[in-house]
Amino acid sequence: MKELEKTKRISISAVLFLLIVTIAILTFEKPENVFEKNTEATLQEIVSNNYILTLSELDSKESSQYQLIDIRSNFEYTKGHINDAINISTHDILESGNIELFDELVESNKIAILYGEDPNDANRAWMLLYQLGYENAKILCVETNYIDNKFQVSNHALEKPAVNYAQVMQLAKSAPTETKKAVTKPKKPKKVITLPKKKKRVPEGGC
Amino acid sequence: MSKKYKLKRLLVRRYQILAAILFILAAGLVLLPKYKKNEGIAPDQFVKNIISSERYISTDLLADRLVNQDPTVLLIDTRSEQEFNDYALPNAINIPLKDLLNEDFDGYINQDVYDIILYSNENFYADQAWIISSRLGYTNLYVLKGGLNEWFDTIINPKLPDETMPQEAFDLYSFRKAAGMYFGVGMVKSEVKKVTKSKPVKKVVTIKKKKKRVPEGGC
Amino acid sequence: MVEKKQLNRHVYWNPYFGGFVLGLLIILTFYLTGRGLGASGALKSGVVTVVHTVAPTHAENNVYYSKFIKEGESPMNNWLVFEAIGVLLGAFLSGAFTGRLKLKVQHSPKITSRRRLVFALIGGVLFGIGAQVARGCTSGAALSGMAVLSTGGFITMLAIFGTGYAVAYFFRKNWI
Amino acid sequence: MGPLIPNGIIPEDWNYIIAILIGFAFGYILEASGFSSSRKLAGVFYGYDFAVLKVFFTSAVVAVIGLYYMDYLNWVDISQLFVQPTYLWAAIIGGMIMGVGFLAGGFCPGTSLCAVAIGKIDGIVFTLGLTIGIFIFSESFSALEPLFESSNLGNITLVDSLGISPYWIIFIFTIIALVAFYFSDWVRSKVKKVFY
Repeated sequence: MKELEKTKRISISAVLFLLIVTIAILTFEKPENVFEKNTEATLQEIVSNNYILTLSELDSKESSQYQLIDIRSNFEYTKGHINDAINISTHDILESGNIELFDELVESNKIAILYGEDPNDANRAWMLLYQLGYENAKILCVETNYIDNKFQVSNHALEKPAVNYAQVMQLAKSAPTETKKAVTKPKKPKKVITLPKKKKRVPEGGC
Repeated sequence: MSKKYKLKRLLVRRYQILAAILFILAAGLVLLPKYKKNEGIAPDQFVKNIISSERYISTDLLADRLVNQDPTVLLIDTRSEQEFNDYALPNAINIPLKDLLNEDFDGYINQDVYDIILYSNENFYADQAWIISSRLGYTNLYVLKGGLNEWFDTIINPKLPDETMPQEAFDLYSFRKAAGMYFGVGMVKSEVKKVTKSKPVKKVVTIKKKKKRVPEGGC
Repeated sequence: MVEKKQLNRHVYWNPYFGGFVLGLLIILTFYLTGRGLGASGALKSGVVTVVHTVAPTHAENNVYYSKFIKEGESPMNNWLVFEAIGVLLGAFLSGAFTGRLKLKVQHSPKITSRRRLVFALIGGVLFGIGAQVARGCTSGAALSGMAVLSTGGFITMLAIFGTGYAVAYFFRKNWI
Repeated sequence: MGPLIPNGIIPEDWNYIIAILIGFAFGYILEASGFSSSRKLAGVFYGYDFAVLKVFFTSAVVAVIGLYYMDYLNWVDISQLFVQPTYLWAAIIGGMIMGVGFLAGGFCPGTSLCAVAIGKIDGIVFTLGLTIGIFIFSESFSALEPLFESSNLGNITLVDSLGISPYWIIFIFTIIALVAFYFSDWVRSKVKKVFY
């Protein structure tokens, strides 16, 4: 009889194990949207800069090749938008209807051209789409604003320094303004930054 | 009798049954439909993060923190090395966007001690760096709203407000003016060169990281 | 003879059951801490502590000791040391429940206690050196390593058991 | 999502308490499975008791299957788990030394601790030997360093070395284990019984 008890113990535990795994598998839902690209690949794409379109480049394309997408809010969109553009705000990209639309664009070989208030605005939507695996998305490098309540699109010089910083600083230094009182603060102590290890520490040695 | 007989039969077979269970579980792993794993956070959370404007810090706020020598601020310049050498904010560290995921810099962006403030000429590159880091779940990262352009517009060359403007505008102006002086406007003495600054700092981190892993190897 | 056989069979857990529970424990360990089990690491911490206390400069000059000496922190302040304390407690309790607590030397009837102890010491020394060279013992490198499919774990396991079978013949008198 | 402590879900302060609890369970299981008896351990090499092989393989198979299921279900991230770095020659030579040590001493470090706990004098002597061995190794480290540091392959797994899907490796591994169980029972039925 002792033998029997033991059999029970091991069999029951094994069956329980099987049961837990089965239930877990059955209740498991696959995540709906999954990033296709890892951060490394995304970073490389970002640096390559070939996801940016200017207005003139847009003009040289035929309208059957692309679909303009306004990623601003619906409110802004109704106030004014580029002709032929459809509205999908960044917030709603993940909704299934919109994802399907992007899938269709991939199938029909069209470029999804995103624009927003400025390239920075469109960049968020673009980064989301690119990481989801939509390589056909591009950013239209424009600013949109209203002049006399009229919708205006203008080219935007991306990441261009507005002034020559070093020069301006040089000039600013040599042309003392007003009083020079508390400004005698020449050498700041070199800030030595020692970073303690991040909290997500690597699990260490086994044995 | 039959009950006992059944049990006995089960007893004889018990190891076969257990073996079968193990086999099924292992086969299950092979047969389960595979799906691609997310690296970092899930897309829905990602969208929430990128839409939120909490990550932006205004130039005024940054200037205030720098003037008060807030020890928790760490500036990171995401522009190229050349641009960084030309001009950079005081005490900034240069991590060009393309090297963001470089292991040497991991200690900087993946930490929870400093408030890391990313900047570039505008906030386009800085924002991209932020978005990538946010996908990896890194925290305490901020973006300088408007970048250096905004910095020069507001802190270095603040505009004199119109007389019709409220008092606050004038207060802001005088703060900016003072801050501008702090950052070098009207200073005759040459400022400390920043170029050499980043180098020794970098080393501190890499050495630390290496030291941390090795000793645990042995048994 | 028959009685003894009965004893053999019922004293311990069914090995499959023991293995199953141990497997679950390894899963739990990895799930909680991201690392595997270990044993000899605790003894290493002990050795480092003793050497560091007796001869601090010597310990700091030695490349190997100095790896484990951290400023202001005792080498005993280590995950594995705490785990080893737990092992001692757990084994003691299990032994107490089943009445196996007894101060004795276990050996084959063919050899003397003395011989058994001498061999145990030799085996211990060899195992100590081997565990350091391979960066892990049977539990740390082989068992935990196999759970995460570590190549090193499999190699270590194969090396231990392969050599074990190869030399088993020479030690047969000790065991059979 | 696990592992819980490295991801900061359970605070670091709990680490040592968890260590003691896990160690407790580890010791209990080892002792209850009979690993505090050196003759039982050595039995695997002479075919009269395969408890070591059975426990060892069962636990490894259960652990690896369980971990990969948890990974599949997104409960734990396999890539975050610590993988022992592979130093090819150090592992082989160290393993060989350990193999001889195992046969001579009849314990491995984990089981010797169990033996100490229940008062086996041979276990105590073995543990003493272990510390001496570690001491000898550390003192002669400069001579052994080339071996210790050579042929570092990094923290690799079989997936990297063999280049096939981990699921297939697990499947094959499970089958090997099942065959080994069957084989061990067969061997045991052929070998002269030893009682201890």
